[in-house]
Amino acid sequence: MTLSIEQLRSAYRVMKTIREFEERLHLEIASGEIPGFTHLYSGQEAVAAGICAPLTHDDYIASTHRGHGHCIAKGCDVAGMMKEIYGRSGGLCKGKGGSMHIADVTKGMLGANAIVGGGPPLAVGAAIACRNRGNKNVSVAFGGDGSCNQGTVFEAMNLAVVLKVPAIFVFENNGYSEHTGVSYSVGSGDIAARSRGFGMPAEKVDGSDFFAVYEAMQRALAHCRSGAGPYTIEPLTTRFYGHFEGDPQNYRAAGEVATQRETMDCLKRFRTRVERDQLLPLADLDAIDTAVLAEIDAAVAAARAAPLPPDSELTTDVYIRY
Amino acid sequence: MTLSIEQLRSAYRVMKTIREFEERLHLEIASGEIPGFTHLYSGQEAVAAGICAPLTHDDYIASTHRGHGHCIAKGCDVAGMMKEIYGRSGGLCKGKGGSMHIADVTKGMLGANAIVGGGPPLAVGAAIACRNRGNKNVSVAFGGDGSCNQGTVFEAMNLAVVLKVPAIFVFENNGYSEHTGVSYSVGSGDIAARSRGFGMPAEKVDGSDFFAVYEAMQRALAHCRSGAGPYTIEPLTTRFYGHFEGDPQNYRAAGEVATQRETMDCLKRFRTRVERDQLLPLADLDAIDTAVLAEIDAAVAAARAAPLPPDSELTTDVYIRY
Amino acid sequence: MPVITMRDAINQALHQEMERDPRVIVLGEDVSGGAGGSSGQREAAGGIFGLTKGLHPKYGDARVIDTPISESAIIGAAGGAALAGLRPVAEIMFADFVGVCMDQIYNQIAKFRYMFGGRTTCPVVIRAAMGAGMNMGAQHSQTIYNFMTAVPGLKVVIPTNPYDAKGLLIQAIRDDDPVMYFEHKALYPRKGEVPVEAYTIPFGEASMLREGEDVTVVAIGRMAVFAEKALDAVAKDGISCDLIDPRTTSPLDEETILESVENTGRLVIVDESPPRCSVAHDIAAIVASKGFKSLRAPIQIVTAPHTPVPFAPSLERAYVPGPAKIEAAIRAVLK
Amino acid sequence: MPVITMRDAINQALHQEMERDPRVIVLGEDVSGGAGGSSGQREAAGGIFGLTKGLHPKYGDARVIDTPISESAIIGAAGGAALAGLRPVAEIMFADFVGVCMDQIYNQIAKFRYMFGGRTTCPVVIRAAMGAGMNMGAQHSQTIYNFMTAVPGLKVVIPTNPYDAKGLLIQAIRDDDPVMYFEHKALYPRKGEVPVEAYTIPFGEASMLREGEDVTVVAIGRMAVFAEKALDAVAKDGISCDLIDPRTTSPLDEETILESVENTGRLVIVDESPPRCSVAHDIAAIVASKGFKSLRAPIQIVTAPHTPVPFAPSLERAYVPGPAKIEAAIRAVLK
Ligand SMILES: Cc1ncc(C[n+]2csc(CCOP(=O)(O)OP(=O)(O)O)c2C)c(N)n1
Ligand SMILES: Cc1ncc(C[n+]2csc(CCOP(=O)(O)OP(=O)(O)O)c2C)c(N)n1
Ligand SMILES: [Mg+2]
Ligand SMILES: [Mg+2]
Repeated sequence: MTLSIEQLRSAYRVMKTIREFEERLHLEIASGEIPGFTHLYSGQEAVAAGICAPLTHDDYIASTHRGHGHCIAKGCDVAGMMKEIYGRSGGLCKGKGGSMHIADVTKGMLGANAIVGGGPPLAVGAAIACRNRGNKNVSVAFGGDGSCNQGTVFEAMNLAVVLKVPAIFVFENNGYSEHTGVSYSVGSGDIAARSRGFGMPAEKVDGSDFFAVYEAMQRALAHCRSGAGPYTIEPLTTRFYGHFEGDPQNYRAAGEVATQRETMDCLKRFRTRVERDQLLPLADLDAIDTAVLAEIDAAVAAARAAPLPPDSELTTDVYIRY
Repeated sequence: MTLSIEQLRSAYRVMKTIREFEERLHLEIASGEIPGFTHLYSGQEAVAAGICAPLTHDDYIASTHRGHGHCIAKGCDVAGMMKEIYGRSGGLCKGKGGSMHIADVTKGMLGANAIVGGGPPLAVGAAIACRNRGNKNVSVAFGGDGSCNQGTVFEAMNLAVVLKVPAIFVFENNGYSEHTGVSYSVGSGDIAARSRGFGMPAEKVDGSDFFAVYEAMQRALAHCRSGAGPYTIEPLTTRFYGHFEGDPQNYRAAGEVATQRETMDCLKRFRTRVERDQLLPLADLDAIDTAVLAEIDAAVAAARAAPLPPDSELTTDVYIRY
Repeated sequence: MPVITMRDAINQALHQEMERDPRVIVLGEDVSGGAGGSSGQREAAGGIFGLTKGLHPKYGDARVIDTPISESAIIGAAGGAALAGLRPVAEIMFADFVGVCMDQIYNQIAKFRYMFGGRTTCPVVIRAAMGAGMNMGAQHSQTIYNFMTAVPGLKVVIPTNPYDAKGLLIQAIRDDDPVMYFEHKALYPRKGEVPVEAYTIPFGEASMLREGEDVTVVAIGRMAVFAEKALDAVAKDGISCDLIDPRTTSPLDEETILESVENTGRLVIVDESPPRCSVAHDIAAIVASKGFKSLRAPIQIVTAPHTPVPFAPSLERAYVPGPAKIEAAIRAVLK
Repeated sequence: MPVITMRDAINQALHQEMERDPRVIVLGEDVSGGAGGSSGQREAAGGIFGLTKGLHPKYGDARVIDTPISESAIIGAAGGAALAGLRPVAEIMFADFVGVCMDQIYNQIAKFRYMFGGRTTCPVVIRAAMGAGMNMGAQHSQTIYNFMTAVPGLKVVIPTNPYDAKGLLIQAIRDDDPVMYFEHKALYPRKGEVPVEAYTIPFGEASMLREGEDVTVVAIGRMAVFAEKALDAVAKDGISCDLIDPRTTSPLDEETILESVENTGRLVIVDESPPRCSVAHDIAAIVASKGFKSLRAPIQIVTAPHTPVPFAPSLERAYVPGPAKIEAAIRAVLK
């Protein structure tokens, strides 16, 4: 592996930013300040970070209902995201989208998506554009273990194989779709094998290990850029919170999350690895921790200070005439 | 194999009836007498016959746009079908359905379907009913090589595995979906393997050989009846005519159909096998040939003689009030 | 009579019908919940909004079926099970999701009876939570009952209170035609008197929530609740209105609407959907063609704007027609 | 000016736009055809109705994309490609098939611009063959433009002649919003004069096919053709009508309709769809609210019945509104 110091710092910063963004939202939601309902990405940070690390703004991602991590990893403005989640003016979507619809196409971020399975067909479309530009860029479809039972996702996979487009399907297997375990909802029990059935290489990877995800992504990129078509990565991961905020999670064994917070915390594991292999001075990580907390504080303060969108915004950004 | 003489006669009669039904339609359509557009099953008869031979009226099938063969094999009234295709009173659906919507639920025939991929979810639903009655009966989803790229079909397969219902997916691989070859439209090139990816056993079978299809169906039935869930059969077959009547078929190599009519004609192959293994006196087959021709003649005559449905039928069989 | 929420009224109807008729099954995502979970606890959910609570413990996996996220398979399976003799009640978690299973609804189950020449019926009920008002964004807040009202062969039910919710759901389950049953999320906690025993409310019979002289107000779904507030407001100025809740938009009780307009000569229609090809426009057209002679003023139509549902609380408030807009329309129609 | 069919006019528009703008791609089932076939011949189809003929030989696999039977992936891919800077023209072979890809149409591409705060557009054109009249049965004969007209964010085009077909399609491709472009199967062979060069027709401008005094007739799609016959018939009795073809139902040219009704005081609307939540009812509602003062008679609405499209020729003939029914409505509105 050949991650530069800058890349390592940046990877950690992305993961830490996601973590603190979500931890802070967890608190703010409990305080009742945030409208709607929100799905937190805590626990899965290494996936977004590892997949997006090698991408530029000319690469695309299509995201899910649990999209904050993908947005941050793909370079969306954190304050703009926070304002969006608060439903305020100055939000990335002017407050019209909300948590489940954050997008920034200028960054190659094609949108979170509140329809499970909505994103992968879109990602394949962007991959057609990449193919026609010579397979230098790629398009990533994020999805969960539950999402991959939606017919649209299978269609997208087959179409990507047929058209040999540089699409990377990332099925984040966090064990649950809402209140249902993956061993129930995926009949075969094996998401990656299903992708192989569609005719593309697929691998499972430790989704709490940034380095493992990053390496898998390197293999995926090499495959896609060679013009050989799509690739699947199935990161095995977990979510530290409920499906949405307020979920009592009685489908999970007592202590499951506590254990996973010990063993599957990508930040801890990154720090351990960095320390063991002396990749960076730990002080660098500490400095990032401090900077990130300040950034999140500032984002929340900016969101709170931002006004709600004026009623006049209701009928803009859409063709309207009647 | 343990097919009784009665079963053998019946199998041949089913195949011959389908063949003559379709050959006759081919002529009648050319003469302009039949409204709409029609997809002929000629060439695939052994599939419908082999799959449906062991089924009773308490077993279910969901069919496709190319449904005449399935209907006949499942015991639909041939004269009623013919009237339906002519759009006449007395048709199985009173003339309201047409070729692509022939159904007879009393026979366990849940309908031809003009939406590619429409049938398999329905078949899984009927399989739930079968499961709840103890897995004695089964439910068959027919589909083509093209249909199995429709998301609904994948969803149906996964759901059947999850619920462990006695559903049998029969993907009749006749090499083409409309003007496109299966090697293009199925990215992996392997339909049966895709089913395996979903977690069910799947086998390819010679779809021009009644005996081979029948035996595969026995294995599928044993699997389903044991409560182990769904099964896939992929019969390799061909269609002797175009996608619909009028298709110039310039996507097929010159002579392809002529060769296949020699090598892949299930009637010829059945007759050869019967002769070789002395399963039946050939005179029995000849007698069936004669009887079938008479039956088709009678069906066409009845259809021609039947009146068009009266306008008063337009607004019956549907809730209507405004 | 016990006073219960609309949520409980719907749950009660499901319990009573499953008890009465062993052919009734329930299927959908997390209608029980907990399958495959590490705690081993089933019925971790009982429906994401709690509507199917208590069913799985009583009727088990055979009749209360958790599914993967595969709406086409859910609706198709419901349709196939219905053809095979069961009476499925399928849940689409949010009505907005009909987009991923529309074919099974509109081309399959809605058409079987007619396409098959009346020789079969397809008694499926599809329950779906709908509506704006809780900042769920553009893909979780729509009403979309106009799509369904447009489809021949489907019946469309929109209850606005616990009593109607129970009686209409039991009717839906016993009905031989497929029924779309829309539950407004904001009305789940709404309370009202509900008889303990099972009862049905026939489809196509509007409910006259208020009687008056001056204006006919037709309000769909949650709009009926807001219309009551508007009626209270104008009552202070001596304006009295008929307030009609159609309860089912297909079949639609045209007679009640037309009769009322005959008396009042003035019509206000209130609908949470965007205007184009809405149920509001549909009813307006029916009156403009069949009740034209009664009309003494332009029909006032109050709908959401022709936009997706915005997320921001300020914008969503401006989006959903509220009592003030309804009141303004009532005053306008009297001008 | 050359006289060509509507089929050729559409084909010409596709050729000219692909030539002009390298970002334009075409995708769908058998838009070329022949991929994977044993003869090796590509463009075995050029679209099942021949609308995309000649494109694949010129622009190849990169820009003329045959797809498996996966409509959700087709529309989704078109949407994603549009976000990534292309201008896709997707083909849904029969409009009826929107059921299997409705989500991508109504929740995704239609909503992006608004949901994303106007920071992106999604310039997708979806072409689809629609309509009854050739005995294709209930799942291959629907119009369904009312579903699409109902969706904020989508534009809806329904050409009725070759000239409009070409100009509206070019406008659709150049438009930054997603456009549903409906082609009536029965109109493909319809002939008319079409300029050789590229031109656009703005959306939201109805075309006044005839001008008259007594009645305003608004006719959608193929109904405009039948309405001309009806107008010929009543002309013999000295009845003269405005005949308005809206050309686009979203945006809808309300002004032209309202102005005409102001002159005539009488309105007949003709629509091939079933009545409930139809475009016919939609237009009637608009006039009943905004043009009520002009109306001197009940609006006459001519639609198909509230049934699926029947297969039998006799029944389908009775289903589709024809010149006789339109004529009767014109006479009735004058009573
Ligand atoms: C079409 C559709 N069906 C159902 C839902 C409701 N829903 C939202 S998230 C979710 C579970 C998704 O599970 P998974 O894909 O594993 O993602 P995770 O939540 O674990 O990140 C469901 C059922 C939806 N949004 N869209
Ligand atoms: C949803 C949908 N998309 C497209 C079509 C048009 N269509 C009808 S049959 C067909 C090809 C089907 O191919 P296959 O499944 O192999 O069946 P075969 O015709 O070979 O029997 C297509 C594309 C359709 N009827 N429904
Ligand atoms: Mg998950
Ligand atoms: Mg085929």
